[in-house]
Amino acid sequence: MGTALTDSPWGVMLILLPLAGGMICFIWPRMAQVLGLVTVFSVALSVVGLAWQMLDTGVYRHAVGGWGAPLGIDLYADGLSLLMLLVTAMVGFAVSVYSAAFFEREDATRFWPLWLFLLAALNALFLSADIFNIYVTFELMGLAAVALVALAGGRDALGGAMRYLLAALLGSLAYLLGVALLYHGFGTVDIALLAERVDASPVVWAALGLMGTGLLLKTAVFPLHFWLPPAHAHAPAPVSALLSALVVKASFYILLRLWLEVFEPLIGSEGVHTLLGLLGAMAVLWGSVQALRQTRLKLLIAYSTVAQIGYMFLAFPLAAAAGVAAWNAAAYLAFSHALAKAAMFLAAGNLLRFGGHDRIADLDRVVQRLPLTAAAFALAGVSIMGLPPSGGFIGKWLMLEAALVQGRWDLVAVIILGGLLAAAYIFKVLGYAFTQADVVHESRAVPASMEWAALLLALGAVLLGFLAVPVLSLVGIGDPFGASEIRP
Amino acid sequence: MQTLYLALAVFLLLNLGAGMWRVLRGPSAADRMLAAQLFGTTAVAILLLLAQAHGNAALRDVALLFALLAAVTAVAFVRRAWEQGASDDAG
Amino acid sequence: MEALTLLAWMFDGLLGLGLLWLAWRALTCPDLFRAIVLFIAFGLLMALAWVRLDAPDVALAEAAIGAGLTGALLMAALAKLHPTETNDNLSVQAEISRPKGRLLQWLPVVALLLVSAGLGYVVLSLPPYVTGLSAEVAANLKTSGVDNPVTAVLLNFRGYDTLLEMVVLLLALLGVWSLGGTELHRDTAPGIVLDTLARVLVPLLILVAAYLLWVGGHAPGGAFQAGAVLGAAGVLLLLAGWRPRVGLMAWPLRLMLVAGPGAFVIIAALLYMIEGQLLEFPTAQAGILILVLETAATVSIGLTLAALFLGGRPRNDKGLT
Amino acid sequence: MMLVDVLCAVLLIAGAVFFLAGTLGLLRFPDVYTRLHALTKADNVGLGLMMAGLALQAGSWAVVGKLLLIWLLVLLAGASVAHLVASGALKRGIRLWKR
Amino acid sequence: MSASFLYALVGIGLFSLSLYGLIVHAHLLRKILALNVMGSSIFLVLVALAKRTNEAPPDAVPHAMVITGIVVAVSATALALTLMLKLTAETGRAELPDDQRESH
Repeated sequence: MGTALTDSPWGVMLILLPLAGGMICFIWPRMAQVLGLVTVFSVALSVVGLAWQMLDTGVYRHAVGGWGAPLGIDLYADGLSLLMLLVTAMVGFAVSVYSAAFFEREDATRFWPLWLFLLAALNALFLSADIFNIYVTFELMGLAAVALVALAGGRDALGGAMRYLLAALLGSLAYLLGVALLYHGFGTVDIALLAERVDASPVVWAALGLMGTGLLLKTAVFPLHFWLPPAHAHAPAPVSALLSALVVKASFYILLRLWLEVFEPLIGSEGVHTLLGLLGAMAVLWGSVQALRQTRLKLLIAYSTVAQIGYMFLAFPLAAAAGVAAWNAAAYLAFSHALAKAAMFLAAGNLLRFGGHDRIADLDRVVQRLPLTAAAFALAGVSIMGLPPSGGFIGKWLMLEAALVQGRWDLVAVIILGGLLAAAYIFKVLGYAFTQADVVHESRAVPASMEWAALLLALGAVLLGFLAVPVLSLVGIGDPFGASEIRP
Repeated sequence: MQTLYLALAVFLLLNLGAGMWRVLRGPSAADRMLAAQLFGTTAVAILLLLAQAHGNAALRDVALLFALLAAVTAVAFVRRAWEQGASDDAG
Repeated sequence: MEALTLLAWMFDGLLGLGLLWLAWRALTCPDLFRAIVLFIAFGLLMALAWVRLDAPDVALAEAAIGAGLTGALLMAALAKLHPTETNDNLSVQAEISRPKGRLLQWLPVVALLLVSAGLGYVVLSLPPYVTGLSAEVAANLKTSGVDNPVTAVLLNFRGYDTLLEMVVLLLALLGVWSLGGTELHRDTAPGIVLDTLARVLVPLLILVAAYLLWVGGHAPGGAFQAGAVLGAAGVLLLLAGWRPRVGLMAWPLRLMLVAGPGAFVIIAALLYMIEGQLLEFPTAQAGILILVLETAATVSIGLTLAALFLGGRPRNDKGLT
Repeated sequence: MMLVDVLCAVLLIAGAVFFLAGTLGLLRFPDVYTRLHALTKADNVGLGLMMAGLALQAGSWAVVGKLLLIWLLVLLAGASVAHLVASGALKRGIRLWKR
Repeated sequence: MSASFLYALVGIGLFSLSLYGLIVHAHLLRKILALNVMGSSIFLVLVALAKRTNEAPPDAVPHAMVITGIVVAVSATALALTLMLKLTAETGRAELPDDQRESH
């Protein structure tokens, strides 16, 4: 039993299964939905298998083609990659269940292959240890995500998709120029080998500038967030959930990985963290204020994503002294935000389906008429606001602690202010959900699976508040944040 | 001989640069397309000269591809960008 | 010898200036048709640059995709963008949105000049002579199954990249189809000249694709170049007014479109079971397996590119929409 | 050996002259039809002469064959495109240049 | 300095030019052209610097990367062009719609 679990090729299956599933869906569109659900379920099982294996044997490394770096491409997973894979599997599974009811026949045949390829791209990205291979997974992810946004049709979704495509391509190309410089400077594209070879030379600075800018653009950090609200708000609800929960985290994950390993010699310099921290703080405040000003629910949630991404960037200035604690906080925030935000978008999709609109002012007593969805939104909101006992609370508390220890009162203020603003925009929605609207709307039934998918994700985000110890020990596999800890 | 090949390649490149004027001036789309067609032929000649100069046979394959595909863009122009519009007078 | 180096420098210098000038004009000239023609000329010069840089494989890919297909794609898109444009110049004016004020107008220029200067300095700071990975590639070429180092990297050493990249191509088509494609052209009868041209060129293109596929094992060439040539053959057929039979448009077409990435996934999984590593080719069978993969990839790439040019999703109920 | 080199050089330079003539024609001729005429000169004769020159230096018959194939293809493409453009231009009513 | 650095510098110049074109132009076709030029500029840097092998044949790994990149670029271009056409059909203009506009 133990050997079957630990010997099976879980890591490889995470990539091959969704690729194969996507292709079969493409050949045999009539079976797309069943095949899609089966594939996503098996991917989720494979992640569990991989986690089991890694708890047993530590980090996962696989030399594709048997060549090994620098000639070949390596797959690599440590605790941080595993966390991202787990988040992807959890959100992916819930969204798949939701989508099975959400998409009608014609749209379903379009949705499933695209989503399975997106899943393959995410898994491949989280498993990659090769910066050029990461470029290819970025393009795979970007094209799939853009096509998914455009599924909604209409001028808003198409405009959002176009803006998103241009931003994603520009980000990838800036990243690729950085890859070119690093390869020609150090003769490899393997992250571990680069980490051994880099020094604080002009090439590395230029690569940081280019790759950093490209990744910040893809992560939609203020002021490069302009593409996110239209794309995330106008996509179909399950797609919005996938984009906000997973896709923006993917580029953040790569930024973190490169920061911790490749650009490690530059970490001593004060300017870059300060800049990243400043951008994060601006994002928290700007995103929250914008969210508060929105009159449409999905746009509000999209701006909330801009703000919550900002929180993760506060870890950069704090990590210099707090090290692991700050990174743990960022990882925890990424995890809980993924669950909570996916739940929120799915709930918004339910409300949209129910009332035919997502005008916040006309929510019209959904608490009574759609209680599960309203509960999902409220519970997700608890995590987004950072109230105990939720995953968001743990993440923000860890971040706050790191800031307090270092006496960074400016960041403390930003964290608290961001939480208050989040409370304001979430209570604004909940307030309208309790009150009666002036005009009565036609309402449409919402399938139970769509309500439960949102609720379970939201419950997950809250439950994370009790799981800090096991989750953080899982993240600790292979000591992904160790590099910064040994620094004085 | 090497020198002659390379000198002619430089000459053809200059020639190509001169032809660029027609692309910019037009006046009709056909004129621009014709100039592009001449570029294709010139590029074939340059590639063959370089193949001889570098002693690299693979470059003849590149020239072969140019010769084969030169028509595709031009046909795309004639069939798409051009036949689409109504029969209007030249500008 | 002296004259030779001087001429080589002249050629490279002229080519570099030409590239910069063409890109600048293509991005700033007021009408879009002109911009596209300039971009096609840019592709031609890029192919010459690849030749000068001893990258014949890249030159072949650029010649086939950059000069052939991208030009046709852009041309067709421009025509669909302005179907009512009756002006012979096709001078679709795209106004350059100039920000108000001198300062705002010059700010990006200055910023980009600084970026160029910085990046230029970085490039010049790189060591003048390095070997990169060429020693490793050369040392493992014998066991890779092919003799052309670029093919060895693409299909064997970094075959995983290629697998994902085949999926990117398929995904682009999925995206185009899920957008409902674009309106297809009602082409007029091709006329005898175009018909003859297509009849002569298409078989030749297919032959050349097969030649490039075969030669890729030991000389410049390979699946991508071959696939692109096949794609160009498809584009020419479509331009000549040929449309595939409706019956062929359903699953047989889809099957052939996924043949490349599908073969990759299947072989990757099988090799994992046999050899213990993803895509680890056993030395003895590497050559034949790579040829199988490349053949499937060529067919898929060619069909996908032609389908991307066609744009619309083929329907099997009402024929083509 | 010497003679072959000289002949090759003469052919190559003659070819280059035709290319120059083609470009000059493209620049100087008054309408699209006359410019077509100039262009096809460069295609057919200029490239043909260069091919002949290079064929003299070719090591094998295979190379000569490939050169011939390339030339024929350029001829075919040039002729077809010239025809398509000219008939297209006539159809669109671009007038012939008259002195 | 060798030809390798000359072409690499041309690549850097092209990168900046295309970035300018991408930012300044509103028309989507122009933005797509700019992205294509940008891709080519990066490929030029990759291949040019691979020739620093001093007479020996150049490094094949960047060549393979560029071939991968060219295929990715043509895929993205095809998708972008279709998206542009669809958007133009909806809005009547081949430009990005104004942000933040309330619909319905």
